[in-house]
Amino acid sequence: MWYKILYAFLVTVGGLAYGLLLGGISRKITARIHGRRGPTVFQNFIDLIKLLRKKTAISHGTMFFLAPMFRLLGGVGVLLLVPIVYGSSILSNFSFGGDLIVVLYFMVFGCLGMALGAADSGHPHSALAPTRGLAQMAGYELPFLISVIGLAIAHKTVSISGLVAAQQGGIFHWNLFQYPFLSIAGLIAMLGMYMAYPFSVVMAPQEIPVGPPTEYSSTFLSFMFSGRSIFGVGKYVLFMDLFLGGATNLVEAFVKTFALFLIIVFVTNVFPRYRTEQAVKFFWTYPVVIGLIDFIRIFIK
Amino acid sequence: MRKIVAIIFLTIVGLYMLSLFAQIPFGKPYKGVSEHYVEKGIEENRGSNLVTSIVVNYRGFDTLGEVTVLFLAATGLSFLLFSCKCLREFKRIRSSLVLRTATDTLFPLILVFGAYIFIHGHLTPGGGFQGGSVIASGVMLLFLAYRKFHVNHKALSTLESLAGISFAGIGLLGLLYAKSFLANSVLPLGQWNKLFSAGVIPLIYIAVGFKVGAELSGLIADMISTTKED
Amino acid sequence: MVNPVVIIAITLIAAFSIGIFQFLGKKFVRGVFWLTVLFDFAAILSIAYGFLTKAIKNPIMVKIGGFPPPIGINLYVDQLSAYLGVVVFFIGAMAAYHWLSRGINDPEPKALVLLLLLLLGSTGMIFTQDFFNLFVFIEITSIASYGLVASNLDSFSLEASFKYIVIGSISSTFVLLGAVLLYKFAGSLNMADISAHINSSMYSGGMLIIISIMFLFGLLIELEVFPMNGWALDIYQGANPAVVAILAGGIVKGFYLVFLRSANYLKFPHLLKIGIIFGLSTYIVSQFFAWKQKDIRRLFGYSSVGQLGLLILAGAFYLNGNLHGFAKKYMLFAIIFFVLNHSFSKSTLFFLADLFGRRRIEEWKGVLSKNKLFGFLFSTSVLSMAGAPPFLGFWAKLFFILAIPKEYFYIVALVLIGAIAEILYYFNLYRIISEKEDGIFDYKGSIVPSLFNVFVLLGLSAFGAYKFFILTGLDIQSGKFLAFITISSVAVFVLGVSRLAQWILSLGMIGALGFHVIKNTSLVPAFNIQSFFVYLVLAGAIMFVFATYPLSKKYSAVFYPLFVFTVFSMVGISVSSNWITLFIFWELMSWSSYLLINQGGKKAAWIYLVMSAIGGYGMLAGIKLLSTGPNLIPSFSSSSAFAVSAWAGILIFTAFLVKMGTAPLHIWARDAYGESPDGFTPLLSGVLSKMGVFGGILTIVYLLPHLSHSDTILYGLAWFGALTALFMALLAIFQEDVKKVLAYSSISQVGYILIGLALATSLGYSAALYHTVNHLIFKGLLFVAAAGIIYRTGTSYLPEMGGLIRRMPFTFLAFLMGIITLAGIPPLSGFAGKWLLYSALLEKRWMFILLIAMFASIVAFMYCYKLLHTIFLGQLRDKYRKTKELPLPLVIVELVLAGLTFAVGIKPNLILSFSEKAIKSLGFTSPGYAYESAHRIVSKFGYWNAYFMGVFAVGSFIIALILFFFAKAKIRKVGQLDIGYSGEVPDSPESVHFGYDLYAHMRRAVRVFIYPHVENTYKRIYNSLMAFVDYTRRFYTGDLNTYALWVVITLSFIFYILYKGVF
Amino acid sequence: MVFFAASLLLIFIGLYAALVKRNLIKIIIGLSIMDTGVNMLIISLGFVKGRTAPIISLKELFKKGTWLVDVSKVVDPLPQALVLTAIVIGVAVTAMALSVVIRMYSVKKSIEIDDFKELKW
Repeated sequence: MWYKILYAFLVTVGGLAYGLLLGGISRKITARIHGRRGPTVFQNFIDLIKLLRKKTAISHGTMFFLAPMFRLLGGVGVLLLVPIVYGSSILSNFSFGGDLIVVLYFMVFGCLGMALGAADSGHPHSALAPTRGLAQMAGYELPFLISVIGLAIAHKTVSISGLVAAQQGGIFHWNLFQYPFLSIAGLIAMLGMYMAYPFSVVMAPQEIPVGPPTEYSSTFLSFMFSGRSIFGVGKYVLFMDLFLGGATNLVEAFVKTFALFLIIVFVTNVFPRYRTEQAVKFFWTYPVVIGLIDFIRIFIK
Repeated sequence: MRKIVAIIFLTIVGLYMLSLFAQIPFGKPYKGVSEHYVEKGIEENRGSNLVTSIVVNYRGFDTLGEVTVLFLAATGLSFLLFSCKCLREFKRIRSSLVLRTATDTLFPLILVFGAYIFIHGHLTPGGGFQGGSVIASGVMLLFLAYRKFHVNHKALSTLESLAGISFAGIGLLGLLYAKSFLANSVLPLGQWNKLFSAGVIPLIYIAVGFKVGAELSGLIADMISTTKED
Repeated sequence: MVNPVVIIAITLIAAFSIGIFQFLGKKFVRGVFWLTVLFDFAAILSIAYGFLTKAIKNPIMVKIGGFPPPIGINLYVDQLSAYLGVVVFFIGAMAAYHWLSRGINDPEPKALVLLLLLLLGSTGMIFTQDFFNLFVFIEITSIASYGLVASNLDSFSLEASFKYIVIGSISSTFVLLGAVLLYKFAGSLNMADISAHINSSMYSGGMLIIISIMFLFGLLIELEVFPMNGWALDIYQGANPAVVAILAGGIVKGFYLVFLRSANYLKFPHLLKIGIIFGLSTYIVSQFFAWKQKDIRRLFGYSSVGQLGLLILAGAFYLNGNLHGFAKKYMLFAIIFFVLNHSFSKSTLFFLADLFGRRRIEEWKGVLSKNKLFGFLFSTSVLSMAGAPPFLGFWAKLFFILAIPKEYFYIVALVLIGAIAEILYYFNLYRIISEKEDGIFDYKGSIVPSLFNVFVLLGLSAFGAYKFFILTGLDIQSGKFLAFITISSVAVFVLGVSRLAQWILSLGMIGALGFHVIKNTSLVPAFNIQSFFVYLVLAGAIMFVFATYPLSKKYSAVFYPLFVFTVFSMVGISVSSNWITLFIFWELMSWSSYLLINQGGKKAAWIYLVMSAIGGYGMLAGIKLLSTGPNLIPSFSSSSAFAVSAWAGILIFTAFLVKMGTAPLHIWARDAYGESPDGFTPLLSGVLSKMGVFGGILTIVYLLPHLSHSDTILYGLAWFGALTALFMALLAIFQEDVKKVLAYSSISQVGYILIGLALATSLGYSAALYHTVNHLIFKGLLFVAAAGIIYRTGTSYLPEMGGLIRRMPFTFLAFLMGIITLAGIPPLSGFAGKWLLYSALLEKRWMFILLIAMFASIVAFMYCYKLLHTIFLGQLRDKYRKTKELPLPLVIVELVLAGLTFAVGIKPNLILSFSEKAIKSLGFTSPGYAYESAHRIVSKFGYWNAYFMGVFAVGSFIIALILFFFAKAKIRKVGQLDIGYSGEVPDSPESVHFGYDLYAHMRRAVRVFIYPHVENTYKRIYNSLMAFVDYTRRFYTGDLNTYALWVVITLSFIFYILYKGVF
Repeated sequence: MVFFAASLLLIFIGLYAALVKRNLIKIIIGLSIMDTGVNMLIISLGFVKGRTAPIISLKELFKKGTWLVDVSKVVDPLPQALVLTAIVIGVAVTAMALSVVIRMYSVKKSIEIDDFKELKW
């Protein structure tokens, strides 16, 4: 058991590094598309270290103080509850702790913590962002749930490892090809989940200076920052397990998650931003209709 | 419109009732309890007037109720009109000499006639109600003839009460003596076709006569003038 | 025993003698009057007592004039007429006392004579056995009433009196004609003799039927049946209420008895038809016409007329409805109880209406709070009139419904609809009366008669309950429990001299019952589904009652008694063994909780009551459908012995759906939760709505398998549950009142429970039961916290709050845990319920319902965040800077509950071990999931390790915290307004607090879904019904000619339907 | 039969007045007419052709040697007794009605129904 904790720690650190790297890559690609040089891909590492080294932190209250922990905990939890490599007892991490339903609900844990902490600062914008985020969540969760439930019923399991196992045996056993419409719905939902353009109204960097983190600085911010990175990686892994057949080794896992990452980066750089209700309406129409095609197919089977 | 609807529905109801009466034979002999009343009426009551036997004895309870109804009407009337100023507006005009003279002559006769009717209620046609009404008509004549005439309400009321109490009291005596309310066994039945016969029937009718006379006079008096008495 | 004729003779002599006594002074007259009334009352009472104790076995027969019956007149006093005589004289005496205390207009002796003769007439009417004598007594009664009705001598009473005279004359003409023609037909006037002459084959001849119709029609007019009762309503409205009290409370009942007796003697074969047509139409029409009444007396009048219609219906069934055995007995008691209930409560209501003197209902506003005694009398009478348990009216209605043969189910349905209409207008009135208003309350006259009446009514109610449990042979345990409930809540009221004493008493009583339940296995034999709910109720109740003390200062003295009553009746529901006891306790719960809610929002309480009535009477109708044959009371297990229509299940389920707040029956919930007293809301949400769950389980387990279409019903229920869960969550987002948010959240959560029930698998039940307990924990917590916050801040309006975390840290901690549980986020207890439910849904492949349920829980996050943010986070307002942490009892309850969520979250067995036993008692072998290891729960689809999740979450939280300190950050606390807001520092908390309409953007996306369609539909239905009623009640034009015309039209109608000889 | 029809006609004339007339006094008159009709009807129900009044003043009406009266010679006395009661009751009702009308007149100075339609709906 104890060695699992050790591995879990390593996975967390690895996940953090990978997450920070992906963030850097994203910034670089965006800059290049804009025709800028952009920061180095290691900029996020630099930022993190810089923040960690700052000595004085400002607190607005208990919740403000606890929020970064919640955030980090949420990120780490999701990463660790999702099996990264199929069949590996080590890299399946703590996925024995719960099935997909557990993961889905645990994902909210970190967001809730962050939202509360931000709101405790008394800054109106920091409450505005969570409300937008929650509204958008209600938007993207519908197609996402359609695909999750569809897959669960189709494969008769909600265990993530079970879902991965069901996709083994060649590329065409991937859910992406077995249930393409469910997968498309799920992937569109993923765009929303990452709050990237066109669904970036939650963070809305222009109007409300980067949302909840506005009031945070130094160590607090570093925790939130790392939590967010780990969380991102965890979600990539989850989507990989759900739609891309999981991974049998670490390299495959890197490749597949990077592919998902690329999708998001490119979509982000192409589209303008939706308003909240537009985003919600979008999620409730196109991906839902697409997802329902497979959903009904499974339902009547 | 209302008239037409009324006529239509009255016709419908009327047709149904006509269809009923078409089935009832007219003028044909009767059966049932009346046979008993007719056949045994004299034997059981010794009163020549069978109607009186029924009214006072066989169905004396009805009559008690009837007296009550009249009493009720008188009470109700004086209750409703007690403080009514509405009637005082009407002035009684002075009557003619003819009327006054005739009244003077007739009033005692009317009184006597009324008394005769209720005293002989068990022998001849008529009875307490009829006699009482006749007496009341005499009182009405007085009202018509004399502008300032008015009755003594206290006396009337006392008379009325005493008469009523004696009726019910005779009934209770029956309960006491014959174990049956209003039973005709307090006094001996006596001889048929005699004044002092038929047990308590004449007594009851006398009481009824007084009561009806007093009540109807009171009614007339109430209607004509409702001035307080003091 | 006194010879009945003596009563009549003495009364007559007294009446006559008043003519003399009036000259001696009023005192003498009054003395004579009271002596006579007392004598009569004592005499009739002695006869009635003789009948009651079986000292007199046969009806008393009194010959008058010494002649045997067909020759002479005779009196015939049986049990019923003796009892009725007692009632008539009692009400008469009370009314006389009342009138004297108000002052009778001169000449008083005459009025007393009229009163005496009125009583005499009605006594004679019910005693006599001779048709013509009956006519005489009817006339005595009528003429006395003519005079008394006019006694106010104003235009109203004179008009009423004249109408009465004209219609009464027509009526008595028909009675007279009928009597004489009966003599012509049968040669006798004696009822028994005529009856001996008649057999039902004579009715084909045409003669007898027309005669009987004429006679009975005359009586029907006096019975105020529908198309020809305008005069009666005018009397109720216009006449002196003291007189009306006698008329409605006594005299009309005499006419009723006479009508039934005559019809019985005449062997009238069409009584049932007449009874159904006229009784039912009178009942329904008057219950609906009463809705639009502005005059309180006329409203009572409509109610009286309606009750009379019900009585006619009951009487017709009793005599002519082919009832046998139990049913006949039940119907007899229904009639007796209806009569008693109506006499005592309606006369009280008229007395009170007279005492206060105001006619228009608006002028009655606030009466209840201004004079407590007056309010108590009024409430008791109204409750009994509307058929609230445990008052007499309830038992009457129950007997009536049970006795009606099943093939007349439409009558049951219509009567229950009428009863709902009755509740609707009575409690609309009650709503106005119980509203708070300042001002002086004064009344003229004595309240003693009303007090006497209500006292008798209460005694009779106890008798009614006793009789009901004895006669129906239901488990006496329940009857005793009912008595226990009543006594204990009265004890709380009487012994509780202060709120503190009441609080301690309530705690003690609930605790004692809990102790009793645990120690004594007679109430709860083995741990099963029933004991599950008993423990649930008691545990919840003791916690919530504990929390109420700080809040109780502003509550009225009936708060704790009603609280105890509600709690105990829920225990009663849980231990009931058959559908009828379940219904009885269900109604007890509904009514007592209505009264509690009425302490807060009046209109909300009214809607709650009406919806409860719809549910409750729906359940009764369903139970009626279940009962067949001689076994009139279906027990839970016996309901499996036969197949019944699906409607039985659906109707019974309605009651539970209403309490669960399932859409579209949810419209009461928002305001009832939101405006009920804060101390009661936790119970309402945490426990009371769970009674619907209990009933639902019973129905689904015991009843549904035997119904046709049971699968469809279950699937439909699941859909209702899912849609409720979703739409209520959506609606909750946009509420701006803390309790209303929680209200919508509650019914949304109960929607999940309903889905669990509808699954009807063991896993589904596990989910439902787990969530039932869990919802009690967290919603109780949230409502208790909300109550405390409202207590401290004085507002329940969310945008007014904010930043309270600084003042109430413990509450915030508890509230946060409650919210996390509500949102279903691991590691707290909320997640287990979600996981179980989703697993169960997956197992059953109900994909769409699963989708909606999961999606609803996502939507729920929005209001969860909203609650936390607007109450505790953001900017603290200046006015709350000195606000303290909640009072200690509240904090204790919060923290206990918060601790529970954590404990259960890590170790769900704490609840699951109970629910497993309960599920096994329902006949399932396994709870639907398995333990793979000590903490790892496995279903067919997935797995989940609560203990690990808990340890993991807490452990990594601690690690993160350590890491954080390891980073050696130096933390500096800054001021509340010290934020980087658009480059400026704001100067007031209000200007930067984001608390109003948090989800304006979301509203734009879901506008169509949150539009109050359902509520508006209800409103539209109600309004259009109102408009319809308002238009149709113009039927009573007030025109005497029209009234008389309707009499003739009705007669021709009766002729037409009963006799085909002419047309 | 004619008696029946005539009395019925009287009853219905009286009823018609109650249904149609707008004057209170006329309605009372109608009620009185109705009463009269009923009374006539009752009396005619008791009539038997060719018999004597039920007042036994002659010895020959008795059965021989007894006090028993020969039923075949006397009309039905009961309806007459009933009518006596009915008449008095009719009078009482009329008196009551009239006094109420007097009062009504004093309140509104009118005896038209249209002025007495305050109680309605």
